[in-house]
Amino acid sequence: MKITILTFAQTRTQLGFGGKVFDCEANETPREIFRRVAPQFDPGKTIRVAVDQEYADWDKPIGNASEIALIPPVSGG
Amino acid sequence: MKITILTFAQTRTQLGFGGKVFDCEANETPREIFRRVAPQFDPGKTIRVAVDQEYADWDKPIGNASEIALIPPVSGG
Amino acid sequence: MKTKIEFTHVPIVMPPQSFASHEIGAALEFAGLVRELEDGNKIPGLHYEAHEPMARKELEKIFQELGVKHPCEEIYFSHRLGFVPVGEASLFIRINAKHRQAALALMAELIDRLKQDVPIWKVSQTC
Amino acid sequence: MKTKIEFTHVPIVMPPQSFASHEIGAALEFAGLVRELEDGNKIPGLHYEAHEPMARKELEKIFQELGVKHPCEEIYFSHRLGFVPVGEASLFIRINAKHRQAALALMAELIDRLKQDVPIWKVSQTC
Repeated sequence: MKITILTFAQTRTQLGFGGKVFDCEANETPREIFRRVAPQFDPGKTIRVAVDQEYADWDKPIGNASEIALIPPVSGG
Repeated sequence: MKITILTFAQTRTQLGFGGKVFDCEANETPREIFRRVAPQFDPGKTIRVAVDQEYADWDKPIGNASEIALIPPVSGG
Repeated sequence: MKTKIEFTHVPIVMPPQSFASHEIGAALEFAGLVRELEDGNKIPGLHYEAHEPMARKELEKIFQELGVKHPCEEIYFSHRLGFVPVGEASLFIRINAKHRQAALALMAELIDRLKQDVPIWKVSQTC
Repeated sequence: MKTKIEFTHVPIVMPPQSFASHEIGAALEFAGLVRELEDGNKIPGLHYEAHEPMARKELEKIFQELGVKHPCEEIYFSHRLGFVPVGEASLFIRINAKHRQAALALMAELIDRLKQDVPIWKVSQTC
């Protein structure tokens, strides 16, 4: 299956792309996918992950999701 | 000396005037003045008094003040 | 802190915003409108009256006191007097501040204090 | 509760007020402006970006949640994206409610939640 990965703010700089499509499996977790496609990237404790536009668990399989987004600390307003 | 007495909202209805000048003495308190000029009027616990446009004590002599106002519970806004 | 107080017998017209400095990060405006139901009865509007010079003095005191707790740059305060029809504003307050927290806290406490201590009265039609 | 969310790449223009009912007693508006000093440095403005579809979903969730605690009639929310020069609004929120307390509480909590959970970022010029 295919997954779209979106990055924002400093994570876009860190990963070098804003949005890109990757191959993945339904039983992979966001953490596993990022380890595979961006081995140098460490989400640390401050970067959250959203799966299909909802905050999600780094260690829960993505199922049939079509989008993963990296959500660094937000600063709107 | 002369004192202007101002009334507002329901106190204007109760006393029958909005503003009126009375004779008084510097050692009279607001309570004494109202007892004299409006014997039927009872400020109760909710009506405050202002002397020269500052909230004041019903039982403190007015000194050389020129205005006393009855301040029923306010309801601006 | 720059402050301005107005009482008007005609509909309140908000002055256009003009920010005193580039350090204002929060502009907060409140309008209090006359509602159609007063104690469950339909009304055409409310009459407001004030001891205007005393109201100005009380407001200035409240502004100074609250401005210490919640530093803000500007307060513009306007209250309508006389008859105010349903749906129109009896009160308009604008607060400009560096930070939203101060503006929001000052706004909330200012309206509370207004309703406690500032000699303005609404008088229902039947009075 | 009527809600509307807008993201715009041009200056925010407040829609004119039109009160849904004669039971609205409080109209509260907040504008967040870009300040000249960011971490002590003079800046020409800020760039904003968002995960817009997710931001809309998060905002709707927050509106529903806060609307239960603080019943209000209408929320209009607009956030500017792209470059926002100093002195201009990056954020505009209007809340209309029966009572001021609900409007003020919802405004304060909404902005707090925005800054915690809604995927919008300000990016300083040097990025």
